Amino acid sequence: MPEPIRLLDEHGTRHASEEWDPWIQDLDDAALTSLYEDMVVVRRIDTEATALQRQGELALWPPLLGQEAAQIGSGRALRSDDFVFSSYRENAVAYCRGVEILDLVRVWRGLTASAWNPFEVGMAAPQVIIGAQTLHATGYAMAIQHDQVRDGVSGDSAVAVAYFGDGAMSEGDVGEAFVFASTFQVPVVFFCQNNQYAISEPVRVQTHVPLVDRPGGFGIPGVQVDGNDVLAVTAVTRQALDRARSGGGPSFIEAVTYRMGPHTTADDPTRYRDPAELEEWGARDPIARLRTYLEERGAGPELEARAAEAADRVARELRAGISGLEDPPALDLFAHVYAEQHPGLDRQRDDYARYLEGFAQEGPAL
Amino acid sequence: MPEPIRLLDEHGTRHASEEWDPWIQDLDDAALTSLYEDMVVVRRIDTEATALQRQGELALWPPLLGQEAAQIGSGRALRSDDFVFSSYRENAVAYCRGVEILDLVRVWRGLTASAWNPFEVGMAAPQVIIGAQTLHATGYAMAIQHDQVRDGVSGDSAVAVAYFGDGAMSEGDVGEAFVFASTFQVPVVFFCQNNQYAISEPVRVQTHVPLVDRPGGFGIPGVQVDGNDVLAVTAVTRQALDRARSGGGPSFIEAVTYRMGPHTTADDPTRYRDPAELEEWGARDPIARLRTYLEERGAGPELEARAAEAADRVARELRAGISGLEDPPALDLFAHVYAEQHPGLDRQRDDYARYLEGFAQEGPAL
Amino acid sequence: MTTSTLTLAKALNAGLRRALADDDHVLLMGEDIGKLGGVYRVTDGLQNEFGARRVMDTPLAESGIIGTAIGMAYRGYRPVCEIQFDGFVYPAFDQIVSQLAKMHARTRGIVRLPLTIRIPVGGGIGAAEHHSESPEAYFAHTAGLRVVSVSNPQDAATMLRQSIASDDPVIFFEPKRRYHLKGEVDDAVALGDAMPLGAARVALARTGDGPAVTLVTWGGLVGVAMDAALAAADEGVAIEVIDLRSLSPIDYDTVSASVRATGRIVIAQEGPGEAGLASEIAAVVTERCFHFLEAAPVRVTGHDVPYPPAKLEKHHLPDLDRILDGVDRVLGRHGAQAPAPPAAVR
Amino acid sequence: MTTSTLTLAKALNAGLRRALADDDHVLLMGEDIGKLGGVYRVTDGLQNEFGARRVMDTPLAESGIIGTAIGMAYRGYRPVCEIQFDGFVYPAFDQIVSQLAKMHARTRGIVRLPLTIRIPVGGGIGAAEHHSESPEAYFAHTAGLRVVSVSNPQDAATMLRQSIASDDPVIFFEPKRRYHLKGEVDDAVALGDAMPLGAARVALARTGDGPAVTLVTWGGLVGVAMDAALAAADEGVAIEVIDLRSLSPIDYDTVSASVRATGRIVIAQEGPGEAGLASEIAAVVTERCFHFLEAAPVRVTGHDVPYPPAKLEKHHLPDLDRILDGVDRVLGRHGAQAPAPPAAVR
Ligand SMILES: Cc1ncc(C[n+]2csc(CCOP(=O)(O)OP(=O)(O)O)c2C)c(N)n1
Ligand SMILES: Cc1ncc(C[n+]2csc(CCOP(=O)(O)OP(=O)(O)O)c2C)c(N)n1
Ligand SMILES: [Mg+2]
Ligand SMILES: [Mg+2]
Repeated sequence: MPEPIRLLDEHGTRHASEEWDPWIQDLDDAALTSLYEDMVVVRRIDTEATALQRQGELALWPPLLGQEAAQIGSGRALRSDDFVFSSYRENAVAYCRGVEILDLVRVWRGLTASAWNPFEVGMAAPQVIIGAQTLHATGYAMAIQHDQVRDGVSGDSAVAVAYFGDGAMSEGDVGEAFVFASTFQVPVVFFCQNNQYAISEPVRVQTHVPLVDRPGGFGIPGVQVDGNDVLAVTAVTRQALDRARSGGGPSFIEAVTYRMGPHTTADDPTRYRDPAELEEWGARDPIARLRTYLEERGAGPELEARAAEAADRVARELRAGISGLEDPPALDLFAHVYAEQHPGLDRQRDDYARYLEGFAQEGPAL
Repeated sequence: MPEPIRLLDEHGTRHASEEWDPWIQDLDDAALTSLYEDMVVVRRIDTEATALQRQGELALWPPLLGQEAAQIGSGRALRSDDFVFSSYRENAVAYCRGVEILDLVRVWRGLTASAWNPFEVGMAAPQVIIGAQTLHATGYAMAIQHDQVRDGVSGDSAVAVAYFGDGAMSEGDVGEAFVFASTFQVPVVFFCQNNQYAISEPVRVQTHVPLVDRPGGFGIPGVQVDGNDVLAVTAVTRQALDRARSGGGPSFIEAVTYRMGPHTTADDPTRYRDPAELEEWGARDPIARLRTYLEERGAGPELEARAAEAADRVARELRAGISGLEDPPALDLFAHVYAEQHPGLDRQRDDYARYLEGFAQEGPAL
Repeated sequence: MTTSTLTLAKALNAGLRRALADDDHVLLMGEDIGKLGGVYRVTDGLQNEFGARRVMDTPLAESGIIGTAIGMAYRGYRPVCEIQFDGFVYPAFDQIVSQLAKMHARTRGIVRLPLTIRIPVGGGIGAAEHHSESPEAYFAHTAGLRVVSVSNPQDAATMLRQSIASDDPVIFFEPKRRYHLKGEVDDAVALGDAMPLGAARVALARTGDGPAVTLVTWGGLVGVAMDAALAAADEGVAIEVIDLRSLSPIDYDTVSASVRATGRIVIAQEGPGEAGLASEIAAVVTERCFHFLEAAPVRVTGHDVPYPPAKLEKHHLPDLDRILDGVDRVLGRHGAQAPAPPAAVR
Repeated sequence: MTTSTLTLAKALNAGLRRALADDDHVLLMGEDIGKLGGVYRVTDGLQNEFGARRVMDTPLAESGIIGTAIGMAYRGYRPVCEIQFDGFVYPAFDQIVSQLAKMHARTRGIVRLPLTIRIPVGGGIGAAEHHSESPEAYFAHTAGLRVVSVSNPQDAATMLRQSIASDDPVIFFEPKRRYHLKGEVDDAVALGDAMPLGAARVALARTGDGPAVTLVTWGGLVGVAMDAALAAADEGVAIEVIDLRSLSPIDYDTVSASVRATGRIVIAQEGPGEAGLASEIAAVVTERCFHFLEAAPVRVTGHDVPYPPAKLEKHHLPDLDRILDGVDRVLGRHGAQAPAPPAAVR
């Protein structure tokens, strides 16, 4: 089995690659520092959100701890006109898309099923049904292709990007997404974060062979990348995006990483996970290796300080904002079910409004 | 793109193969003649059933014309304790399993949704929902594996065989079947007849690359075989069965063939198919090439005569039986919905029986 | 003039052609809808006219069709998806129920998914298994969808255009047994002037002053209901036939107005009775018209069995006699099927 | 003695353990049911006890779980499948509706598919999207399935064993909000002696001779209904609470007997009202008890909206007050919510 593509190993050592280095040659110290800061910030968001869950401010939180490089490397490679369809775990990608910090937690406070305007940030509402979003991404890419044909342009197109996990690879929808993407040769990138687990199930329950083998059978090129190496992730994502933009069709990326935390704050991974495994992967931390590398490149203590400051700022924003979040009014229940008028539901809304009023005036029934 | 495995080419020329010949070395003249007769007979069943449909005796018929080698070659490779899960088109496989001729047409006369006892012939009811049966076959293979473990035996197991078409390759269920089969390494053979069409859609609508590439990505070995070559089909099927029996897990076979007739008798293929293509494939007829080969091996006119006689016998049986087929009684509607007593449905049955009685006594209502 | 005599299938074709011509965001997706023109020829000629990009043969995967159509709608398209037969919609159930129906609410109204899903529906055509299903109730029970069922060529053309124009997802049922029904069709009706998509139509007004019954049905059974009404009229029973047209929402104003006048209602549907639309209608009508009802609403439905083989379907589907039997029952007439004695519970 | 105090979740666990021990054709399949013991720990410890072959973690694919379980049943196994949450059953809808439900009829009784599909169901737990669905009606509308919903630990253990023992496929709903409810459980009840799987239970008999109401519900709302009955009793209203237990078939003998005595019925369900089970029950009860009814059956249901975010669920789910409001309405009491004036049809 070949090793995943890796440009920065777990010790922070940079390995040159004729094939991949050209894709990241613009990444100078400033750019690397910025990626570093992003990773530190999203890790802090994770820590804070986990704490807020414990304090009862959030009902649930799905940490991405350990997957920062996979998400920041790919998320930062995107263009603003690209469109992301993700699962619930891609909070770092959402951060890259410009989603407000507070909007990252609204869903998990139970305020809404989607906190941001997908069209403003180029990212759909987080998807809970495993794998379903891969079809949406493929359809969006079909639409990009249609637009280009209609407008008589070609090349440099926007790209649809689907994020999903190792577990999702087993769902029929993901197979069908590969079929449609391949048949129509549309600009979509399938970004699979293999974090080794689907809740408690190790990836071997989903497959007998590496996940990266899967897309080839559909005629979709795939690469396996060290998902904890932000440089390699950047490189392979850029290549896939470039292929898509230039009419080269779909690509698949398996980012090999590890979910260092629980599945969600409701999960207890000690029931199914060996502490030794956790330790092993802890040594491959995506942030630590980039720090080592940057320090080798001459970064001083201000690297840490600046990142910490950015993280603090975001944490403060989150904490300051959370208590101000208001519950939605009762009649919101009915507000957005249909785009057009609906007499049946209008009646239910009116009935319920009357009920609430009566209740307020007269107290409980009977 | 490599050529499909072929031992007998369209001119009836036998090509030796170190890899595949050992799998069919037992096929002597008698065995070959028997395969020939089978193909002639099932083609005749097809012709007769198509005629019966035109005469109004059948509501519909899905011809397998052109696919005789794929179905007879694989069907005859099976053991009686194997179990087949097929689509609607595998009438020749059903014939191999020992299904009565009249039972092949009952479904298409609208008498029943399944005409034979699956456990008597080792073949499930024909499946209309495209691809659904691949999961049943995989589950059946999981059960075979469970049985073996429970009974503490290994090797020489029964095998579950799924038959499906090129179109089915796009359905999510088929992808999930590959996943389960691969994860659990169970004794199942996926036999895909690529007859070039899913109703009107050429196979390029389903895939960008050869279908045989698909299973590899799931960790399932696949071969592409000339589906019009009964020798090659026999060889690859036997190999796959052998792998399954000996604990080697699932296999995939793409039998490249052609649906010479319409999708069903209700279809008009002239709307979507080039006559030149039909002609091209007509020249690759599975029966003609085996006849040429047998004649080269010294078969005389009795080959044709005996086959024709067998075909006539079957045709007579079909024609004689069809008019005797009786419509099911009205209350059959309720008879088999549940295995156990069901007061709600019993009541409906009684109500309807009373209604029919009243109707018989008093004439129509009002 | 755009009026001509068309079959229901051709009327749908005309409606699709007009929708494709009027809005280049409209596109058609489905299995065999291109060169073949669909197994019922509803899309006949459209790929030739509008090209393979706007009339797309898709891979054989229903979840894929609906899921990718959702993605296309995200980018402004208005996909019209064909599901080849009623029984093949279930592989797409998750995308319809968990995605299509919920997306507008999920995104607080930001993402609109103006898909139309065309589904040939129902039995009575002697078809094979899975080709005669009546899944209306599954979708009516799913909040966020609109569900309609057409019964005649003019409605076919107009309601299809209205469905495509609607910013909500619409499940659009086409009764197979009526595809060949002919009628006058104006395929260019101004949508604003047409009867609203959600409105029921009184297909036959009550005449005479004998005992009166409201008969509610839709789609494939409208013709049977009309025949039943004519037969009943001969016997002095005045039946008002309501063609529901919209199954979600249901136009209860029209239904209730009729029931308040007649005091009796029979509801006929092809699908199994248990938790079906007839039960929904019976429940709501009872709520809204309780004091007007002379008798309990009577439901004449398919039995609670999987759709039977063709040779048995005549015993499964409500036909003229079973509907008339229902009318007898709601009128409390002698000879009508008596309510069964309580069955023992197992 | 096999009786002990268990939560509903532990009672299910005990029922599964007993079923696994009694019949080696029983096996468990699902996502995360092995080492983790399921997200609700219903299968806790079972993999350890019976091995990974009989308690199988499956790939993450619901259609695959049901489809392969069907194949295993073909060879004599009795799979018990766990669907992790109600909202994740839809990818398996096709296998359930087109295969599982129809196979016995398709094969004229030759192929039996004794699957049990366990589904944690309903809301009231502050969960994320797709984790609070009430899909009972979809399955009740599907002929060929049995559908049950348990409300207490003893029923959980016994009905689960009965479902597994049944030769028919059973959709087995477990109300999440009651997983932690405790009760005395005998996990070795002789199944023949137990109340039949299809029977409803009068959970609270009517007492006193004030105005009387039958209150029908199941699963997660049984507790709320009992509270409502107690509150009503204080006001002199005698409520008879029926825990339906079986949703398909429904034990209408028990329901009708109660309604004939009370003359009034309120039906409470979590799921959306349109084409839901409450409508089915209202329709059948009206048919069977029309002349006993003092008022139209009242349905107290979830609204016809996608299940809302957690902070709104208290406005969506029937609670004690909404049920009492329904009781007020069926009693025609002043102050009860008046029927709305007819809304304009769009
Ligand atoms: C269709 C469906 N089935 C089951 C679930 C329950 N579930 C939520 S997350 C999850 C595991 C997903 O694993 P993976 O795809 O690897 O993503 P990860 O959580 O590791 O990011 C499961 C089974 C679901 N959300 N949707
Ligand atoms: C789920 C489902 N979708 C659509 C159909 C309608 N349909 C029947 S046969 C067929 C084409 C099948 O093609 P293929 O798998 O290649 O098998 P073939 O008919 O060529 O043997 C289609 C689309 C169906 N039966 N089931
Ligand atoms: Mg994972
Ligand atoms: Mg084919």
